[in-house]
Amino acid sequence: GEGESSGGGTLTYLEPQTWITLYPPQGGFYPNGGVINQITDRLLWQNPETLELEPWIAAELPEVNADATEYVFKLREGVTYSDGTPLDAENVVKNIDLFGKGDPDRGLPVSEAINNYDHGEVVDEHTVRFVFSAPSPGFAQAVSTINSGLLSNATLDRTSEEFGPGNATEIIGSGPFVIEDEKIGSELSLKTREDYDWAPESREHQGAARIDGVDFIVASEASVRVGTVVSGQADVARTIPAPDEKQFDADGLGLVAAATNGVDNSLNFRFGHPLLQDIRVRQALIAGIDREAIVDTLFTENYPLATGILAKSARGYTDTSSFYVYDQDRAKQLLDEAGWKPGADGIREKDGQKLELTFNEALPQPRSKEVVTLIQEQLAEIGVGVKIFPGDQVAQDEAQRSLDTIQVFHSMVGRADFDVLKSQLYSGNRNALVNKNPDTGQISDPELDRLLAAIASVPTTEEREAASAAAQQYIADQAYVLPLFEEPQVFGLRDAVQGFTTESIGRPSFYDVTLEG
Amino acid sequence: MTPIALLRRVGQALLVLVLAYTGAYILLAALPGDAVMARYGSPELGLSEAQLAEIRATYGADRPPLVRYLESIGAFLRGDLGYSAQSGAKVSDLLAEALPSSLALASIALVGAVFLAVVIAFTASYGRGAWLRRVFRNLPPLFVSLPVFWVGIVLIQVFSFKLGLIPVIGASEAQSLVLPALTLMVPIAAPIAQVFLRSIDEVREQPFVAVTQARGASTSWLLWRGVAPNALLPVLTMAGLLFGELVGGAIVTESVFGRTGIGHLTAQAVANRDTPVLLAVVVIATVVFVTINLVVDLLYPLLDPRLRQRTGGSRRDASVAPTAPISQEAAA
Amino acid sequence: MSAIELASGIGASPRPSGVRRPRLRALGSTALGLGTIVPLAVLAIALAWAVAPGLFTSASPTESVGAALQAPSIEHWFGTDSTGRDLFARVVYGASQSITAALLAVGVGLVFGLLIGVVAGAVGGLVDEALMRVVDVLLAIPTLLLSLSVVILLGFGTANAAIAVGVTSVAVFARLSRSQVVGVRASEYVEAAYGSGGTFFGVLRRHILPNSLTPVIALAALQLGSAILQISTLGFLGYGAPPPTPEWGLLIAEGRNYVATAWWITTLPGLVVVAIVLATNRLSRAIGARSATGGS
Amino acid sequence: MNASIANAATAAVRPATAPQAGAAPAGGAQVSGASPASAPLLSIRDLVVQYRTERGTVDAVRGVGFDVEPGRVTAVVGESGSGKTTVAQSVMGLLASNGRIAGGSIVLSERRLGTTELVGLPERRWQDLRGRCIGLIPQDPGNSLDPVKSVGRSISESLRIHGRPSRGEVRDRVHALLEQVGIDDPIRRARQYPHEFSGGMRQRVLIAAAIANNPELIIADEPTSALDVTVQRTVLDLIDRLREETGTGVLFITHDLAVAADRADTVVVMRGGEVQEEGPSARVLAHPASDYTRQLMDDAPSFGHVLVRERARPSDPERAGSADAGGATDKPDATDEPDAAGAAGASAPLLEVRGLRQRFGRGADAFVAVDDVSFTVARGTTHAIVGESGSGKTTTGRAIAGFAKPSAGSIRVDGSEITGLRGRALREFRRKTQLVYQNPYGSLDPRLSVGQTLLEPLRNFGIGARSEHADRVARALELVALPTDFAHRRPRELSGGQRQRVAIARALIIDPELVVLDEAVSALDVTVQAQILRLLAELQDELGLTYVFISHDLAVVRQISDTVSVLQRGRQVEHGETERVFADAQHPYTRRLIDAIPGRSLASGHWVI
Ligand SMILES: Nc1ncnc2c1ncn2[C@@H]1O[C@H](COP(=O)(O)OP(=O)(O)OP(=O)(O)O)[C@@H](O)[C@H]1O
Ligand SMILES: Nc1ncnc2c1ncn2[C@@H]1O[C@H](COP(=O)(O)OP(=O)(O)OP(=O)(O)O)[C@@H](O)[C@H]1O
Ligand SMILES: [Mg+2]
Ligand SMILES: [Mg+2]
Repeated sequence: GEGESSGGGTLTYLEPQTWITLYPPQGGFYPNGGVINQITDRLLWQNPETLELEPWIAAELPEVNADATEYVFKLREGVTYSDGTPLDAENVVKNIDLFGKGDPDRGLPVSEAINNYDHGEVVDEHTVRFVFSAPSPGFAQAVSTINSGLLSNATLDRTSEEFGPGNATEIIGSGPFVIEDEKIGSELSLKTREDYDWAPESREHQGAARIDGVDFIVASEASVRVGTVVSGQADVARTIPAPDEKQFDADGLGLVAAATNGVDNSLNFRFGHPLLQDIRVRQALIAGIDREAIVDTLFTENYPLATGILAKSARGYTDTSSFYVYDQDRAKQLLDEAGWKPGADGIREKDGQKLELTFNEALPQPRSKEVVTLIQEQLAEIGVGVKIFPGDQVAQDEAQRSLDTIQVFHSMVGRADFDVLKSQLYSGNRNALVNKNPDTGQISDPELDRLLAAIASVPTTEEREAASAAAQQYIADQAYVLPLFEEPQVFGLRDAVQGFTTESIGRPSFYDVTLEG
Repeated sequence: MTPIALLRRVGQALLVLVLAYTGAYILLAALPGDAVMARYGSPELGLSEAQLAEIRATYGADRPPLVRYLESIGAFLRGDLGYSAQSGAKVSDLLAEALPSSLALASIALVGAVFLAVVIAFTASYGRGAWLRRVFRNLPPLFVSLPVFWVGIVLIQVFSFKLGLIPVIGASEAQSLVLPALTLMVPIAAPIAQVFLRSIDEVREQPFVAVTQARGASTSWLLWRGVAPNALLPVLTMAGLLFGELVGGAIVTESVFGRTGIGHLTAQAVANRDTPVLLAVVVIATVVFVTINLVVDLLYPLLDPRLRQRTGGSRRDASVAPTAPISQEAAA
Repeated sequence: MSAIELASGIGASPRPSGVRRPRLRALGSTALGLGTIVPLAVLAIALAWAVAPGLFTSASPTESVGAALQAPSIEHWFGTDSTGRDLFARVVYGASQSITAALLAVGVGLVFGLLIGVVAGAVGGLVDEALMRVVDVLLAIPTLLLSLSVVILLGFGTANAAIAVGVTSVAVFARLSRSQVVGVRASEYVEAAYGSGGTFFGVLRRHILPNSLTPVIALAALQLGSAILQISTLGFLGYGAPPPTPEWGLLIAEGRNYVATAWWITTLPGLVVVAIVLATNRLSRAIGARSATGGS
Repeated sequence: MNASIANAATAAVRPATAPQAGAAPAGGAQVSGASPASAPLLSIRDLVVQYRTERGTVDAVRGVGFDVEPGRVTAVVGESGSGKTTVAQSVMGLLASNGRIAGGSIVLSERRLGTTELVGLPERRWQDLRGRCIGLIPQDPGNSLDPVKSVGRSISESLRIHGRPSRGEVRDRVHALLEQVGIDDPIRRARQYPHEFSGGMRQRVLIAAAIANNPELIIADEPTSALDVTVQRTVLDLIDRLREETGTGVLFITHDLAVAADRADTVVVMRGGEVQEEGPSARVLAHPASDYTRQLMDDAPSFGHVLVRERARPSDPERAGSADAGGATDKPDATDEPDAAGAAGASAPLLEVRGLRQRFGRGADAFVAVDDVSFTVARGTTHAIVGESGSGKTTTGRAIAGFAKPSAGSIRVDGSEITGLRGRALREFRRKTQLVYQNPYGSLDPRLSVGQTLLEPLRNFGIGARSEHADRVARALELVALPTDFAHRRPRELSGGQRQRVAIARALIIDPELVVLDEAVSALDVTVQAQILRLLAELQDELGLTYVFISHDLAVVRQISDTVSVLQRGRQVEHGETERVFADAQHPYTRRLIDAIPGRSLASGHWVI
């Protein structure tokens, strides 16, 4: 019902990892984003079902000029932060200025989602204008993501350290929940903000959240997360491993597999590396990998086989599934053609060099090591050697930047905008294909970069769609990427939890939730 | 202990502290990646090389390691533990959160482990029936080969999920300690039990035990008032060395049970190349380690009157006190 | 981790027999049958696995044989793992890796620990002080950090992980052997050996070392099990054996997520390790008892 | 306490045994106020005890039977391994876990409970009997007290086990007991720990603990073999008095015939698990019926002359140990010097100790173990060092053998100073001088076989060709009368006497000139002891060896040494020619030592047949 709240009980939510900062541009890290999503509002609301943008703190959709270099937002009135300060134009400009430019002096990085940002202007108390140095068609979507969660003025003055653990209760947003208590590294208590009254219009529920609050609890062991929910000690848990999903078939339990609406979980073949320069080798790898077998063995129906580089529900999705047909014979033939002959140990050789590739282990991705292990087994059959780069997260992050250490990069990105493709592959962003060699600065395939850049520089949706499709087609043609499956965020929950939703890339939202029984 | 001996010990402790600090610093620097990488390098942030370099410069991560090392020592001496490179949280806050919980866990686990070890050792040496004794004799090696995480998960599965006796989530402070303490007890009890068992084996062959028996002592009298007090010294030595075990076991235990604590902090700090946190942990660990061993040393003479007056055991004492020299030496 | 155990242990110092009370063990040795043969058999099987795994299983350790996470059955004794490989085959084929690694880990700890401990104990004085402070430092630095750094300095792989684990046990071995050496050094037969014209090294080699070793060896036997587990921790953090190499520790560690749904994945390989640790421990105890009674 | 009643009774009861103890008539009637004459306190019949071992069953005791009367002492004597301790353990119900009473009966006729068959008694009833009815005085005072318990607590243990007396009662009783066993200042002493007590005091503490509940039977298992004569005598007197005062029966186990002769009413001679001879001690010792008893008597230094060795001939000044001139000036009153001038003039002595001083510890803890000891030993003679436990004998011996650097003084061997030798020079010196340790067990590496142990000095000093080594080892074993095949045994497989012989062989194998023998025979039973003493004498005759012989047994010293130093608390109170010192001791301490030698009654013909 409208306006009423409270008396709904406190929900217990289990996270596998500890959050490390509440600075919104760093909300891409799931545990961070999971918290930020509860305590901040954004200018726009991206409907997770339709992925359409709708007004939220902005009273209406922005006015955008023709080349998408100027955005004007009208703000809703009467919105306040939980410390009582108003959410006004000046504050919004201050927010987006920080997110768009970052502040290295305070250790605050720029937001990945905002491109070509120049400056913001206060037009009047409730109107703001943002100006870009070049077209920035993704900006409207960018201000709908948690990376652009709005913060009070005082909060914006904080340094990177002051966004870290130990400061949670002082991070002030305008969202439906307020951080009330923090146990560093293990627990965060969120309390419902009673006077909250500016939910996006399309949400069926308005006013304050229906539950009293949420307890975020860190439980890194998967079996513990599963067991606590199954035994009724907790209400919701994130990241339910695929093999445990069947436990949630039981009465009173359920699963929510939230789509992440971005680049699928895929293998990026770094074509700059001598071993992968030949397209026939890349095609052979694709033909030699039985994606279906992998998904069947390791995952469930919540992990649909990828049919394109982007998820079906992602913006700009194009079906390129015909490129990913499993055909061992073809794979062998391609390798033969490329001059790779089986060696003594079964691994192919050419000019004394072995066809042996190093994969990374994508620690944040589900069962990455097992995925790569199965691929290792499959590729061995066509005479390709696979190694897995050893090491923990930091070591993996460091290694993946270089062509010499990682030749096949396993990863995914969730973000419900056309930009996501560019984000992942463009040489100036994540550079997943190492199109730009960080050591030499040389760009191997300028055409790819051009196609990707187009997605972020053409202003209209239709144009962007076309640009994205062109890029996807090109990538598929070139056999640069083998998408494996659409990666969901799988939440396990008790049936008593009703109204559990996620935002557009799978961060939980507790605003609508009610607890029964 | 004379003032000079005390000074000497403090000097040694300081030396160990400095060496451990430096060692930890060097080792951490040897791991791939650095703190900036750990914090900003994740692909999820999508930062480009240039942006990373900028942040690196802000944090001074591009300066020579020696300079940073010296600065960190300076800051430590001022009592400034700095900020976590990973999360930016105050190291002192992190410690304030982690220490009490770790101490509670460790001390309960230690007490429990000693109790368990005593039960094992006594049953293994004086239990009814050869069969029972044999089974208990094999418990310490069994415990050593049980993975800590396995013990933890099984305990949770059984006591919390299946039997519903103790909630894992939302438990009271006391409840939340039970299972982790039980888990941690296993790897700690094993070596204590083993040493205690061997020690009892040795003591019970001493003539005085037979003499006590000849005075009409019952088995329990013999055990508690005769054998046990004599068998305690090597156990005490063990306790001093067990410290590492306690921290190591805590890493896994705390992660299984989702507790904050020094073990968890250590693992995180290593994983994130979080030098300030790790150095603080090392300093605390070293201080505790040195203190424990000092306490152990001071306890020896309380437990064994033969060690009361002398500073160095004479050749002769070795034959009089078969259990003493080992403990003395190990503690030196 | 583990076991300084035996700190005072097994090599019970010979003692004049005032009141003669035979060891219980001597009694048990009439039952030498089971007490020694079973452990011997366990170790023999493990070694056979390591040497000729193909004789014990027809399945391949690195290829999927069917659905993942199957329960134990006649076909797959230990069931299948999370990628559908035969777990028993992986355990059998893992033997050579794991046993070598465990031996290597214990070997490193033993050799360097002994070296430090014996030099400290035998030379005494300042050298002793200095070495023992080094040992203190080794004990004070978190083992995780120590072993990770060692792995990274040496490069990845099982062997290096084993060495890293070995390094963490150096301190414990050093302390134990030092305390033993100090005790033995003070004994009259060592003095008598000098009296018979022995030189420092001669006496060290002929008398001090052999008489200090028993408890150290016993510790080593116990350490074998924890070494496998520790290597698994490194493996779990991504610093161990590269896939698809089967390695016991890793098998155990990777199965942790399935304790509730597929308990056998962790438990069965775990039991293999337990059996081997118990067996070595038993044997080392038997050896200890034997050499303590003069090895007649 | 019923001590006074018992005391009154015993004056009449006790038969004559030791003349110095009292003058009761010989062969007095066996009367006892406590139990009828027909029922002895303890009666052992046909006792068979077996031990299960790896090599099968060992019959340690085969059909042994004897009685212990109330108020009387029954002594069990016999060689090592003859089953004495096994019998005692059977009576206590404390056989080793592999031991089993295979036959016979042990009956205890006790005041309160009447007659009890002890064989097969359930453990609960045993716990009641032990410590209350039967008290045990164990063999080895060194290890028989709980080192971490105060002496008072050890004594009160049997009180606390049997009944729950109040704190005050316990304390009073402990103090009374300590006083009774002759320990001064019982209040302070009760709070001390065993390591703060001397061996004799510890033994007395054990006696106090054994009698705390006024047991009717005391089993004393070699209570004095580790003690020096003075302490030994105190302890034996104490047991005697106790018996007299309370009418307690005593089962007394010893290998020392002299002690048995002095103290026992009945003697049981055991060998190989069987009783060889049994009867009133007067009869058995005066007219031994079995050959074995006779041999025992012959081997006992107190009775027979073990040695067929010539005393140092006074006419030959080179062989006569001579007092040292320096020592004489230091302590003119302590020694009188028979022929100092003659000796000094004749030839340089092999060993010359001058002003030896050894301090242990530093600062306030410092303790002077040897204080200004001087003597000389001529080549080919034996010099004995005697004195009570802790008087500094071993310390002196170790300094002479080069194992300890004295704090002050000089030691010259063959004219060259040996204190402060290091490295090569020290090893060279050790070729000439060897030490046989007090404890043969500890001085043999348990891991090496006898052969390896004996080979070691040969190899180290490069003596003889490799091919000769085996021969030499065999010869050395022969020399100490051990079978050659013992070369393969390890120390654990040897009896105490055999170990001692190995240690001696190791010292002799390199043909040293000077051998320091530290209590080399004290731990052995008389037969073995005699064997070794004979061996040493022979070697001296053949090879001209020089011995420094450390002992607390004056009977032995008297027979084998030419000269003697008497140490008391680190000081040399008397020294000179052995005969002279024994005949005409100057220092009261020396006289006390000589008086305490057991068996004098028999040897000096006081024994009434
Ligand atoms: N626990 C045992 N197991 C096997 N044999 C034993 C055991 N105890 C004693 N024996 C053997 O039994 C025999 C008698 O031993 P016991 O200790 O009674 O001799 P003893 O007369 O007291 O000798 P000693 O004078 O050396 O004390 C010996 O041959 C000994 O080797
Ligand atoms: N290394 C040492 N450190 C300290 N005190 C010692 C040391 N060695 C001997 N003492 C002490 O010196 C004194 C003399 O000891 P020593 O061994 O020479 O006596 P002993 O005459 O041989 O006695 P016993 O007859 O008991 O063998 C004793 O009080 C002893 O405790
Ligand atoms: Mg005996
Ligand atoms: Mg001595």
